[in-house]
Amino acid sequence: MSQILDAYRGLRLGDRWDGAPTVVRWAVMLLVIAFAFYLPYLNILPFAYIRTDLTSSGSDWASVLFLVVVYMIVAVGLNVVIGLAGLLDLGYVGFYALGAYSIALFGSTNSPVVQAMQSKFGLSEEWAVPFAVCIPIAITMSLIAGVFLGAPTLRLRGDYLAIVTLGFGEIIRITARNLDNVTNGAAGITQVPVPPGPEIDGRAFFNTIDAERWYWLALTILILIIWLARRLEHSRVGRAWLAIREDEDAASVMGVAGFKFKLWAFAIGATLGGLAGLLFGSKQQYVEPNAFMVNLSFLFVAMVVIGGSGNIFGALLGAFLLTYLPERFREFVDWRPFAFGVALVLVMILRPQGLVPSRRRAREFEDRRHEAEEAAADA
Amino acid sequence: MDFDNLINGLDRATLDGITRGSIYALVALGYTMVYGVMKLINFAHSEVFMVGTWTVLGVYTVIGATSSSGLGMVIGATLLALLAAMLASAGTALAVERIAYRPLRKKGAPALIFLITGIGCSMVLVEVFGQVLRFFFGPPFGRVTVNIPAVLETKTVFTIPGVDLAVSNTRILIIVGAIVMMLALDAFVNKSRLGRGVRAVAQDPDTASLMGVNQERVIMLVFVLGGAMAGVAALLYTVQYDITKFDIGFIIGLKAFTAAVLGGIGNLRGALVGGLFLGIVEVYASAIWDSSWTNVYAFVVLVVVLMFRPTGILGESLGKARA
Amino acid sequence: MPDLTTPSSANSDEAVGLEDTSDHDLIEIETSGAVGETLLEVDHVTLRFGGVVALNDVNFEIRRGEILGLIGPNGAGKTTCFNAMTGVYTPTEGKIRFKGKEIAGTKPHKINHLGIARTFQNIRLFPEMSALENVMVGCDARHKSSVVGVLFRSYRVRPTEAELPESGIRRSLAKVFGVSRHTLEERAGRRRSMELLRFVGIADRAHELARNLPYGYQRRLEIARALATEPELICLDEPAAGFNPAEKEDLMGLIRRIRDLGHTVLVIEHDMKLVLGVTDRIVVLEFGSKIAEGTPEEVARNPKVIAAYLGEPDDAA
Amino acid sequence: MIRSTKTWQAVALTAVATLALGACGTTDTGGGSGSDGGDGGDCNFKIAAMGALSGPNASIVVPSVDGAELALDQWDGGDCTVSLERFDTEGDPAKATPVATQIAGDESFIGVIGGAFSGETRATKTIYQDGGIPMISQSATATDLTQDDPVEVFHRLVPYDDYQGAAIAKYLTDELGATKVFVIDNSEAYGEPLADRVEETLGDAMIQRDKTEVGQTDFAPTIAKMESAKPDAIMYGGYIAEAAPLLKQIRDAGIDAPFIGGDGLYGADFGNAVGEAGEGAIVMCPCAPIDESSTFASDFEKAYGGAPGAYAAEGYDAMTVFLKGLEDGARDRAAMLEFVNGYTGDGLSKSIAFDENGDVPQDQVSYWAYKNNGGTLEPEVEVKPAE
Repeated sequence: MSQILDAYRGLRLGDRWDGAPTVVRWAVMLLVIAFAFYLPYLNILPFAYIRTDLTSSGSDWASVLFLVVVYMIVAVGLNVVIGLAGLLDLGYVGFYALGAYSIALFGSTNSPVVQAMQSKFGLSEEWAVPFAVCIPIAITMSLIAGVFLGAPTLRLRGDYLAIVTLGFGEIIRITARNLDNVTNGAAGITQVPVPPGPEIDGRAFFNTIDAERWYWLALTILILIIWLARRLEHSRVGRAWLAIREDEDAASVMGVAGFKFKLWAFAIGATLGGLAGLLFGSKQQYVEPNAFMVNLSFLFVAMVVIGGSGNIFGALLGAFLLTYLPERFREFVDWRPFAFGVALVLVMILRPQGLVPSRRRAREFEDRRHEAEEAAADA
Repeated sequence: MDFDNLINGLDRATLDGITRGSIYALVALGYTMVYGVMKLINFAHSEVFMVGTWTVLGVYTVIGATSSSGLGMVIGATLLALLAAMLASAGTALAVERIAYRPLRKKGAPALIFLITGIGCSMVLVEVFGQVLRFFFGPPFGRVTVNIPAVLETKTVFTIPGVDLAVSNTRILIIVGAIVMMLALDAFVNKSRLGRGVRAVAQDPDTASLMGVNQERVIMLVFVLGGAMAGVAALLYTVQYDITKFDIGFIIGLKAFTAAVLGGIGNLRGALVGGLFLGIVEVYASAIWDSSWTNVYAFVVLVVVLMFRPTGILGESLGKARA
Repeated sequence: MPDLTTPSSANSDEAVGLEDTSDHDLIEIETSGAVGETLLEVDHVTLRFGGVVALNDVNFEIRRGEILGLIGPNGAGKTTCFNAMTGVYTPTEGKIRFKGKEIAGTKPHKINHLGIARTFQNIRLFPEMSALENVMVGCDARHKSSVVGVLFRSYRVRPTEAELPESGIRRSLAKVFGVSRHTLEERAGRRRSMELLRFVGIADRAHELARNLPYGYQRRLEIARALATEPELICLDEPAAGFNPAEKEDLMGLIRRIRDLGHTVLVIEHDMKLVLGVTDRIVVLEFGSKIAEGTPEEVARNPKVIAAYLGEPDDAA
Repeated sequence: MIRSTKTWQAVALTAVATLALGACGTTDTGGGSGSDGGDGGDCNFKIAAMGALSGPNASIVVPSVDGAELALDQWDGGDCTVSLERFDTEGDPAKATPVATQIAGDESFIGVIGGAFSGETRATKTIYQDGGIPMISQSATATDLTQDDPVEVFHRLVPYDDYQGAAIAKYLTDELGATKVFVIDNSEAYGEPLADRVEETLGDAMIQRDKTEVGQTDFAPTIAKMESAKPDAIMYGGYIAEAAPLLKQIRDAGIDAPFIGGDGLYGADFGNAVGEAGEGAIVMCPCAPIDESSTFASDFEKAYGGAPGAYAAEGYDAMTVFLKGLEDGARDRAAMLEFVNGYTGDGLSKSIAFDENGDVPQDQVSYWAYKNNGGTLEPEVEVKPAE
């Protein structure tokens, strides 16, 4: 395994990519994107072995792909918070839940909020906030939550931030579970709306059977988000985050408004988390508090770190592996969590910098390793 | 909201809170010591506690102790279970350190990586009891709740006059046990030579190693001590609640970590104060409202405390435990 | 004393060589007042830590366009005074005013935005960023693009002729839709940063990580980064520490050229030779109190100063 | 030099891998939604069982799927080949949706047994509705599944929570003669509505209500409330994991009022978890003790090495309905759905028929109180809530 990795590292793909002409880069990018869109129909050997529905008790390939992409959105968002700004957020599931609940609370006729609006304004029982309006609502709610949580806590040191954010995730879940007359409590909200679209074969365009349409929708959003995230990374904002991570005091003296940029990182992360939650809730058409347990936050952090914190593509790979592998190996039912734990420990010990670290992080890591070795030699 | 309920039962609620908090505090010690020395949240510590509870069950089963055992057997079984739980938990903690943390330390990995291996280790330990051992040995291992024989039967020992509050033998054991262990640990860290090493590393690892303190030894020591305290907590827990389960560590660990931060992480006395404070707050709030919001109370209190005292009630630093 | 206008080492040859072709318009700053007026005023400042008096009724001013030296033996309170000026400490008594506005209690990044930049005695660069990126962080302090603007290129500006792209389609597009402020700022920031690196003489290693640069380059990089924030007042904290005599000579030239760009310079140093050679005026501190103030000649003749420095003959060479 | 070696290694490895995999040929892997089955007179079908087959709640689900498998094994089949496919959801709705989409998209599935829990059923029943595939649930009891937004494909063999709540309340008042009942729930989708319904039916006979959490082990605040309320019976809506420490703490506090729980406590591991403190505890379940004359219990024990656990008989019945449908000539989902909708017949657990919402008629359902005696649940008395 490591041999293969070393061999590929020897190719210096990153540098070659940077050196390649623009035309080549565009062509490769378009090919990759086209292949991603084609994935649900993947049927060429040997690649088709990656499908999850090959065994009789497998799960729907397109649905799995959809979930993978939703978690990729989460990973890109969390990578902004953890990888770029260096803030440890263990309550990311809270934002994910907020996004899902926003669309459910405002878009479902089953939600007490919508029912209250119906009776208050004398609307018909079929009425609910239209899907298109739910999107800004969900984004705003997560954004506000991000700022609300960040404002008092971002001044705390790293490890304190971890426990406080973890608490936030729990608070969101428990509140959703206990506020029966707002969120339907533990029973959850059904009939969460789906995006509008033309009817095909007597079914809505975004229905529960044709999961590949959901996958394409999510993939389009993901590509858009990656594009935007890279804009941020290569701007004064990205530089500010890096500077804060490296030396917050020096950055501040150089005019970097540390708190402001950290809050932005938090808010951006929150928004992406909310957006992912919205997609999840809408596809699921059902939202319930138990889908947002703390463990999910840990899973999200693991995605970012395993892939290589600070690198968008690392985060994407992490999200893919941690979502896909358990689905691919469903037949090992009860052994999956155990294998997951073992893999987490092994991968991190063998490759602490992540599978695809950002080049900057890889160097940083090399330096630290030398320092550690020197320190050990001194002692 | 039912404030009358709290006010009428304040004595009882306080005692309940102290009982709950004592266990939090003992587990919190493990978090706080490791943090003090390594600036690391040991996420696998909750499972160190869980292993302890299973060890207690194992000891009772092997020597055949039940609730109808005689006094000699009860004392013997309890002491043996205590010893075994301390050993097993300390051993688990040490194993976690060896497997998940030491290789990373050698490579100088950033703190985030330790967190992930900690979470990974925690999953592995949970699954060892939930799946692996069940696969090889069958019940009682597995994902169900398991009853642990109530070897030490709960009896009212005395009643506090005036408030008419019955105090049972198990409560006395928990509270006294927790406080004695805390005092012993505090004395060890502050008075002994090894303890001085711990404090030195906590204050300044570089200087400490220049002064000839073996940092690796100190790290092993804090894992062993923290593990042993979790073992004590495990025995006290089984005495009070009589059950174990493969994932029982998670919530206790979460609360204990919260308690450690509340009191001031890295500070031994902070763990005690934080644990008791958290236990009492939870019970009081549950008396006024109900238990379905327990975690919300805990975290809201945490945020409020951190806003006014950003480093916890007693402040950080194992090194300054004397203060 | 060598002729300071003729740099002697390899480094500054290069710097001068580049200087000829460089575009000072890019890095000159606009000042908002006349040369000679008071820029920063330390008004009877006393600073106590518990029972210790770190600064005792210190009183002086920095005038626009000058190079002021702040000297004193070790422990005289130079750095404390410096920290009070940059917002790290709030004076127990007295006021510190910058352009007539009190700055005590202002957050460090706000002070930077007011127009004060500094370097650090023990170099504090962003080690994992390239030299160029380090300077760009400084440039960013003056940039206005918001997160939203960066994401959506939403703030458009009409470009000047010079800012228009050369090629056909892009040029027409830019004429119709304007150019996003972010793009312009990024482009300008990059050019300015390169120019500043050239100005301090380290442009040849612009793309190397800051941590891998040699010591002298790191010191210069810090200065470039501070200059990038377009400060009206730049404070150099022992910029010559660890330099050999030739490098000190270069530094003196650099400091003068910084002033020529329109900056006011405050130098903290205990190397008397450097301070006497480059400054217009000098303030001398000892044990937290000001013991002298005046031109280099006056200060050099001041018996109190000579007495204070007798303990350190090496520095007073 | 080193670099070029590495390049070579990478190229070689890639090439070898491609060749090795490519050599496997380019035949269709069968990936994608299978389109076999359903054609002509072929009778080659699959039936899916979906539920928590792993995880902490598996003990409530696995026996019912075993029961279904037993029914299939005992079926002679004629010219039909039917297999049962087990789909694990861990009881998590998020994990259940890809499973449901897979089942609904694969036409060779003609029926679904499940979902076992209400949450996953809520999340997947629209998927099955879109796929037109009939479902028969052995244990999903949430009221809204059939009452608030029913779908045509969904049927269940158990009565919904409202009736169970009423039955528990009736047991409390009629059998125990309780007038001061302390009601506790676990704040979850199962326990809370059940306790709500008990509260509603009890009316003044309920003295106090308290909420707890899943995962909680210290119930001191609840016990304190109980001590001051002095109830003559205690009802708990929740699962075994929390019932065990709760019971122990109730008894430790010297409260010896009868303790009663819903079918969330009905499981083979109940006695083992609660220990001595659980002696005499009552578990109410809409599951009748299996007829002594039937060979089901012995057959089940022979096949799976244990007494039939929770909902084993319902699982058996669900499978039987589908198999009867095949015997009747149903060869596609629409026909099967029609058959199930109109089915009447005697089952192991009750005599089966479905009303227009997919529920079994009330008069067919029997509630039984089981008493924990030395670690096993023994049937005590039948309770009829509707009277």
